Amino acid sequence: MRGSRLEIRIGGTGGQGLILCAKMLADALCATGKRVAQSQTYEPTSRGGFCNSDLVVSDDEVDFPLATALDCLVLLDRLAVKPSWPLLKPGALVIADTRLCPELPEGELRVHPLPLSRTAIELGSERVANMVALGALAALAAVCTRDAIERAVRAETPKAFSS
Amino acid sequence: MHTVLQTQEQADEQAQDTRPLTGNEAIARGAWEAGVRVAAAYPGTPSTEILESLARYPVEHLYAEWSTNEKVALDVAIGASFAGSRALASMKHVGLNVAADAFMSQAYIGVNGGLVLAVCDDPGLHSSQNEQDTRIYGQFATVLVLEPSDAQEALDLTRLAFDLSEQFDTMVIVRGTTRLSHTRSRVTVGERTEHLSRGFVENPAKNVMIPAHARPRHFVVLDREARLKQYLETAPINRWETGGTSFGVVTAGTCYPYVREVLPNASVLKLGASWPLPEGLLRRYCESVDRVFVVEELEPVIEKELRALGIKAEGKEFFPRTGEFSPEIVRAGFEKAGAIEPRAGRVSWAPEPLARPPVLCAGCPHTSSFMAVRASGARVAGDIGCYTLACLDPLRGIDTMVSMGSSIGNAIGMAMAGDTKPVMATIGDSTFLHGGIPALIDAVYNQANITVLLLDNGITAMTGGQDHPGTGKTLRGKEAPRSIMKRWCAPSE
Amino acid sequence: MSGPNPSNCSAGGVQLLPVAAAAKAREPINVLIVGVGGQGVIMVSKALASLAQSKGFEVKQSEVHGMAKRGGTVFSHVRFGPQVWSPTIPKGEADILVALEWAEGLRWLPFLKPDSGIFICDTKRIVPPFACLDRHPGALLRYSRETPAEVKAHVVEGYAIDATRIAEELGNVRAANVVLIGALSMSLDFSAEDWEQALSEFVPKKTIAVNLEAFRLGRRWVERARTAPPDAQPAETPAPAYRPYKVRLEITPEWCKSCDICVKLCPERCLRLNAERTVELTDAAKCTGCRLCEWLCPDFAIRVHLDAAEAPGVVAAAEGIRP
Amino acid sequence: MNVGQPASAPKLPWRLISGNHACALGAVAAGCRFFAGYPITPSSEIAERLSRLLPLVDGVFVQMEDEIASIAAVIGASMGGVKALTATSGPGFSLKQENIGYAAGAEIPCVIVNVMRGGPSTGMPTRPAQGEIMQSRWGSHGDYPIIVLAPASVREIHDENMRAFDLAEPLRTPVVILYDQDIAQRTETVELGDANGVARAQRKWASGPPAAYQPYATGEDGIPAMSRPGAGYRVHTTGLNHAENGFPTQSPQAVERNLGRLLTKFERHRDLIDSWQTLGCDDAEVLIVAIGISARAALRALEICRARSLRAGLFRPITLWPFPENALREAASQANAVLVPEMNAGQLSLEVGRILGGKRVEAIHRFNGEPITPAEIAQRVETLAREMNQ
Amino acid sequence: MIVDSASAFDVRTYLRQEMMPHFLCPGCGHGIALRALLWAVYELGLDKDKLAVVSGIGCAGRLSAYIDANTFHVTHGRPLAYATGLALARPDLHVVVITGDGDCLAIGGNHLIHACRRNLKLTCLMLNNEVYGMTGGQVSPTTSETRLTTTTPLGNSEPNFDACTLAAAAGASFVGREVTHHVPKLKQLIRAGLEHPGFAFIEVLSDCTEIFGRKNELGSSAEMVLRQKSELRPSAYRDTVDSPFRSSDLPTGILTKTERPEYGAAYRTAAAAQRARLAASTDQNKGRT
Repeated sequence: MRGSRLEIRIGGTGGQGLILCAKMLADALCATGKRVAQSQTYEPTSRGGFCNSDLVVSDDEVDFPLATALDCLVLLDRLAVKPSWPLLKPGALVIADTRLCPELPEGELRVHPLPLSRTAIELGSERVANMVALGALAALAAVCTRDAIERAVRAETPKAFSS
Repeated sequence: MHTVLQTQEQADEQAQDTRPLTGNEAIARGAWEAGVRVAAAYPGTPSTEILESLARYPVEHLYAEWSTNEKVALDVAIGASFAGSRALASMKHVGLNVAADAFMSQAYIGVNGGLVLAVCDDPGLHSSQNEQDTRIYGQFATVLVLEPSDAQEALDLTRLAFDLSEQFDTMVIVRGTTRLSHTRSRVTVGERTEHLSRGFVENPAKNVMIPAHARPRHFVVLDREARLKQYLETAPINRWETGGTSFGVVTAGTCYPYVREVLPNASVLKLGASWPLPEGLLRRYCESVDRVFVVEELEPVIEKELRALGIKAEGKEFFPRTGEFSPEIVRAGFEKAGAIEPRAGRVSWAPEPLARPPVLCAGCPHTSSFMAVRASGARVAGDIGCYTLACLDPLRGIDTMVSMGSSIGNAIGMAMAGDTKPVMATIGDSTFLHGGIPALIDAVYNQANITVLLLDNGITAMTGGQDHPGTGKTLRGKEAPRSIMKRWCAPSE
Repeated sequence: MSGPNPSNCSAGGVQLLPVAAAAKAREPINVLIVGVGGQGVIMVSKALASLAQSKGFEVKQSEVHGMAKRGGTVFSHVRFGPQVWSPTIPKGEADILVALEWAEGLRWLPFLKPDSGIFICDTKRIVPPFACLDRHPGALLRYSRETPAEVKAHVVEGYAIDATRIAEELGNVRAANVVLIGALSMSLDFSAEDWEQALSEFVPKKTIAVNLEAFRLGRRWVERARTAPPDAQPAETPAPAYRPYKVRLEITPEWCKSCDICVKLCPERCLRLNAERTVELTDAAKCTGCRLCEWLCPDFAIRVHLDAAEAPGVVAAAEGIRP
Repeated sequence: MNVGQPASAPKLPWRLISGNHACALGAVAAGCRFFAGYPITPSSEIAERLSRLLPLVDGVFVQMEDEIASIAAVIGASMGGVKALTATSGPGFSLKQENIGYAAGAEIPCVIVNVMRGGPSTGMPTRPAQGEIMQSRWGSHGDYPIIVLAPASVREIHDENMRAFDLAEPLRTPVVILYDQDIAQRTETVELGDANGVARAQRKWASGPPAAYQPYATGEDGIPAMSRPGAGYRVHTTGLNHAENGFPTQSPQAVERNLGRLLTKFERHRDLIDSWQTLGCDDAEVLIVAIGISARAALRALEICRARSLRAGLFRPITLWPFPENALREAASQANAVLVPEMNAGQLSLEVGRILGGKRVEAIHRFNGEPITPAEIAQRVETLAREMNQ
Repeated sequence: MIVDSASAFDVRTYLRQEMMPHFLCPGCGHGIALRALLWAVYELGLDKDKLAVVSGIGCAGRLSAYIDANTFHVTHGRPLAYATGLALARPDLHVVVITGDGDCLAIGGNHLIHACRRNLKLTCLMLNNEVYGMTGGQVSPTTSETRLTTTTPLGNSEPNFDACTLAAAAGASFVGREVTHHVPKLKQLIRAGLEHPGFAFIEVLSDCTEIFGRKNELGSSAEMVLRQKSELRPSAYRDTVDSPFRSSDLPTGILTKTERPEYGAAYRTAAAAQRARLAASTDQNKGRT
C-alpha cells in the first residue's frame, strides 16, 4: 500500500526563492530515505505572478507526482492563496506570512500566521524569508529531522550567504 | 666646359657634386638647372626618361605633363614660351614628325621664354620603326641643333640651349641618341637658376603666323641663321683638338667618343652644334690637315655641308649610313680609308646565336585578343604598342603597321579600296588617344565598313607603363578624370 | 690569375688590379653583363659601376631597354678606368662576360677577349616561346645546344654556375644575379667588403641578408672551382635531355555520350564523332597530347597517354632532328 | 516501475534530478558521444546538460542552426560510426520528420527525444501534452519501421534512453523517445545504476573482404552489417530505394525485396523491443491503458479504486511502437471495459480500440495543458464499472 | 616517362567503374567538375578510405555515387548539415560536400550561411548550373535574370544570388569560383580548398546543356563551355562587391582566404582543457582525503 503520501506546497510569487526552498526540503527528505517528486514552475514568473513548488513525498516510489491534496501549505504571498486553497486537505497545516499574506479564507485547517518576511528583514535581508519559512515548516510539520534540513541548506547555499 | 680627359686623381680633388646620370637624366637636370617651368612630352623610347626625371623635381619648380601626343606636347611648350617661361618638349625622333607642323611654324615665330626641344634618335632601331636623322629637321626649319656626346655635355648643352634660345630668339633642338640616353656616366651638377616669367609680349606680327606676318619672318629666320653661324665660329662648344696633320676628323655627338677610342691622338674638330655649321672654322680646320673624314651616325649632314663649301670631305664611303656606330665600325672605316693600320682580327668562338625577339609578357591579354583576331579571318591594320608584337609568330595577327594612330585610317583605305577580307584596325588605348581619334571620326563620318578593336589595358605599356588620359592619373601622380575612354567608346544613342 | 702588380693604378689607397686587365694601365676594364629582360642585368651593372666610381674611376655604363623588357635580350656595358671614351665595349674587348642566361652567354661570347677573357655564366635556360612552336611533346627546342664543357674549351677561364638553383635553395630565386656578382667579384680586385657595401645599396632592404649570402655563395663557388681537383669541382647541371613521346588516345566508347565538346574544343581539330556517334581520333599525327579532350569530357571517355618513343627517337633528338 | 528492473536492485545514493537531466545522463551512460540540437521548450535542458557532459567524455556537442540541421548532423555523425542523439519538442519534431525517414530508410541508428508539449503548431510550450503518439509512428512520408519508447518517470527516462541506444544500434534504426513536459521538468528521487563496465549493445559492423561486402545484404536476423568509414569498404548510402549493393534501383523485384525486409525487420526482434508494465490486470474489471503522466495518474487512481473496492488494472506500454499488441490483449482478457486517459484528442485510444476489437474502449481526452488527475480516472472507472454491472 | 600529375592521374581509378557511364546528360558540366575534384584528391594523395563525400539532392547530388569513397547521398538541402555531424564525429575523415545551386542556396541556404560562420573543416563544392535540372528545369536562386525556365515562362524576373559574395559575407574563410572550362585551374582551386584548414566554399560554374541551354538557345555543349569565358574576369580586377546579387561578369579564383580557428579543432582543444582541469581538481581532492 502506498499510504505514506505527503504533499507539500510552497507558494508565493516569483523571485522569493520558493524553488530553492523546496529543493532544500526535498534534499533533506531524500537524505532521510524518502522518495520525492518536486515540481518546477516553468513559466516566465521569475518576477511577479504566482509561483509555487510542490513536493510529493512517499516512502515508496511516488506514483502520481502532482499535488492532489495538500497536507501542508506555506504561503509567502497572497497571490498563492486562491490557486492553492481548493487543494488543501481537511486539517492541513498552513503557514502564512503575516505581512504579505495577512488575510486567509475560512477552513478547517491548522493555520499559523507567522512574521516570516519581517523576521528575514530583521535578519538583514528579505531574501532569506524562504529560509525562515523552511525553518518554520520543519518545526511545525516535523517532516524530517532538523539536522537533515540544516545539512541540505548548507549544501545548497552560496558561500557568501552561509554564515 | 667639362673636360673629357678626366682622371681619378682629378676626381679626388673635385669638391663638386658629382653623380652618375644617364643622358636622359642629365638633359632633365640641365633643363631644371636652366629654370625650366613647363615640360611636356609623349613617351617614346629612348626619350621617355627625360620627362620622368623632370617629374621628380619639386612641383613648385615646374609643371610637367604627359601630353596626348608630341604635337600637343610641343604646343604646350610653345604656349609656355609665349607666356614668357622657359619650356621644354621632349620626344623621340618619329615624334617630331607628329609635331612637325607646329615645329615648322614655331621656327618663324621664335621665342619669348627659352624653348628647348629634346629629340632622341634611335640609330640601329632598338625600338623604333625607322632611323631618321633629326639634324635634318634642324636644317629644314633653320633652327639650332646641339649634340651632346656624353651625359655631362647633355646637362651642359641643355642648360646652354635655353640661354641661346633666348639670345637668338629661336627654339633649340638638343639631339640625343639611344646611346646617349641610356649611358650612365659621372656628371658634375649645378644649382637651379630661376628664370621668372618675362610675361606675354603682345606682338601679332611675331606671334600670329598669317601670310602677311610670316613673309617678313622668313627673312628674320635667315638673318638669325647668319648670326648663329657667326656665334658658332668662336663658341667653345665647338672644340678643335690638335693632333697629327695627315688627316683630321670632323665629328659630333656620340660619335666623338668612338673616334677618340679608336684614335686617341688624332686631330679632331668636335662640333657641339651640328646645325648650323660655322664656315670659317670648318675651312680653317680642314686646311690644317691633309685628309678630312666626317664621322657621323645616319645621314651625311655635315659631310654634305663641307662638300657644299667645296671641301673634299670623306665620310659615308667608309662609315655606314645605317645603324648605330661602335668603336669597331669606326675603326673599320679608318682602316678601310687607309688612315690607320689594320689591326689583327680578334676573333673569338662564335656559336650560332639564339633568336630572342621581344615577346608579349607572360599572361598578356593581348595574346588572347589576337588569337581571336586571327580566328576572325580579317585583314588587320595594326598600330604601335606592345600589341605590334602580335605580328610575329605564333600570333601573326597584324598585316600592316605604319605609325602612331595610322591603323584606323589605313583600315578605312583598305576597306574603301575593296579588300576581299573584312577589315579591322587594332589600336591601343594610348595610341588611340595619341592619333586614333581623328581617324575614328573619319571612319564614322564616311561610314567605313571596318571594325576597330580598341585594346585598352589602361596604360602606355610599351614604353614602360606611363599614364595617359585614360589611366586616371597624371605624370605627377595626381588623380585625373578617366571618363575619356568611356565617353569615346560608349555606344551612341 | 696574376698577382697584384705595383705598376697598376691605385685609388683611395687601395691597390686595384683588374685581373683581366691588359698591361696598359690607362686602358679601361670592360665588363659586359648580359641576360634576358627581367633578370636583373641592370642591377648587376649598376652595382659594379657604382663600386668602380666610388673608387675614383671614370665609369661608363651603357644599357638598352625599351622593347627588350618584353623578354628580349638585355645587355649592359660597364667600362671603368682612369679614362673611358666609348660607352660600349668593342667586339673582342670584354675582359669579363657575365651572363645571367645560358644562350645569352653564348650570344655575346665574340665580345670576350680571346686571349684573356673570363666567362661567367648561369646555366639557367630561358627558352623563348617561339622556340617551342612545335607543340608536340618532346619536340626539339630551338635553343642553343652547346654544353658548358664545350664552351669552356673555347675560353681561357670559364665558370658555368647554376646560380639560379643556388638562389632557389637560398629561398629567393631573384638573388641569382647576386650569386653571379659573387663569382664576378673573384676576378676583380675590389674587396669583398666593398662589394657587400655596394650591394646593400642596390638590393631591396628586406632582401639584403639573402643577397649577401648569395654573394658569398657565388664567391665560394668560384673559389672551389679554382682550387678543387677536377673530380671535386662543383657540379654543373647538364642540359635537359630531350624526351620524345608518342601520343595515344584511349577511348571508352561505351561512356561517350556524343556531346561533341572534345571535337569542338580540340585545338588541333583532330577528333570527330564517327558513324556510331562516338568520338575517335582522325589524325594521330596532329594530336599534341594537350589533354583538353580528356579534361573537358564530362563522361571520362577519353584518356590521353604519352608513351615513351623508342630509342631511335632519342638519338634523332640529340642530333637535332625532330622526331 | 519498469518490469525489466529487478525489485532488489542495490540501493545507491539517491539523486533528485529532472527528467531532462536524466535523459542526458542516460545518453552518456549508453555511450552516446554526439549531440546536435536546437533550443526549444521544454527540451532545452537536455542540450544544456549534454553541452557540459559530452566534452568530459571526448564527445561532441553542437548547437545547429535549426532542428533539420540537428537531425541531419546526428545522422551524419552516426554514419561516421558514433552513437548520436538529438532532442526536441513538437514543432522541432515536425521539422525532423523527413530526415527521420531517411535514417529509417537508409538504416542509420540514432535516437530522437521528443518532449511533448501542447499543440498543434506552437501550442503551449510549457504545458504537458501527449499529442505525438501517432506522429512519432507515422510522421515521415512513406512506409518505414520505427521504434518509439514512452518512459513515464525520471528514472525511466534515464533507463529507456540507454535502452534506446541498445535498440537503435544493433537494429540499425532511429528510436524515438516520447515523454511529456510534466516529467521532463519535474525532479524526482532516482537511484541510477552504474553503467560503467556494463556491456552495451553494439552496432553490427561489416567484416570480411570489402570486395564481397554488400551493404544491405542480411543474414537470418534481417539486419545488414554497417561499414565504418575508413575501414576499407567505401560504400554508398542513399535515401533512394536501393538494392543490396547500396546503389539506387527502381527494379520492382529489388525494391520489394529490400523494402519488404526493412518493413518486417523488427518482427524477429520483438523480444528485445517490446516492453510494458501491468498492474492488477489479473482480476481487473476495467483496464486502464495509458502512458506518461497519464499513466502516473492512473497508478494513483488504482489506489483510489482499490479503496473503493473497484477492480481496476493498468496496462502501460513502455515500448509504444511497435505496440505490444499481444501483451495488451492478454492484459485485457479479463476486463469488461477499457479506459484510455490521454492528453490529446484521441490517439492511443484508436490503437487500443483497433487491437481490442469488440471490447468497449472509453477514453478521457485532455488537451488544455492540465494533466488528467487520479480522481478523474477513478471517477470514470467507477462509472464504467457501474455501467458494466448494470 | 612523363611524371607530371596530369599524366599520372587516371580519373577511372577514383570512380566506381561498375556504375559508369553516369546518368548525367550529354555535355553536362558536372562530369568535368567531378574530374577536377578527383584530380585534386589525387594530387593531395588523399586516402580514398578516409574520403567522405556527402551530397544532396539534384543532378549534382547524384555525383557522389560515382566516387570510389565513402559516399552519402542525403536529403534535399541538408548535405552540409549531415557533413557537419560526420566531420565533427570523425575528424580523421576528409569530408567533401557536393551540392547544387538549388540544394545549397534555396532549401539549404540556412545551412550554408551557418557552415560558413562555423568554419568547420569541410570543402563545399557548389555546382552552379543556374537551374533545377533533375526536376525538369525550374528557376533556381542563381538563374540569371530574363532566362527562361519551366517556371519562368516569361523570363526570370528575380535577381540571382552571387553565391560567393553570400558565402564571404556569412564569414566563410575560403571562397573561390571557377568555371568547368578551366579544368587545371579548377583543380588547383579545389586543391586549395581541400588544403584549407576550415570551411571552404567553392562555386563551380557548370553547364546544364540539355535543359537550360536548350530552353535558352545557348548553343551546343561546346559553345556553352566556351561561353563561360565571356562571363569572367580575373579576381584582381574585382570591384568592391556590396551586392549579394550576381553581376554580369564574375571574378574567379580564390576570392577570400582568411585564417580563422577551425571549429572542430577549437572545440576539441577546449574540451581537452576542461578534462585536464577536472582531472587536476580530482587529484587535488584525493590528496586531501
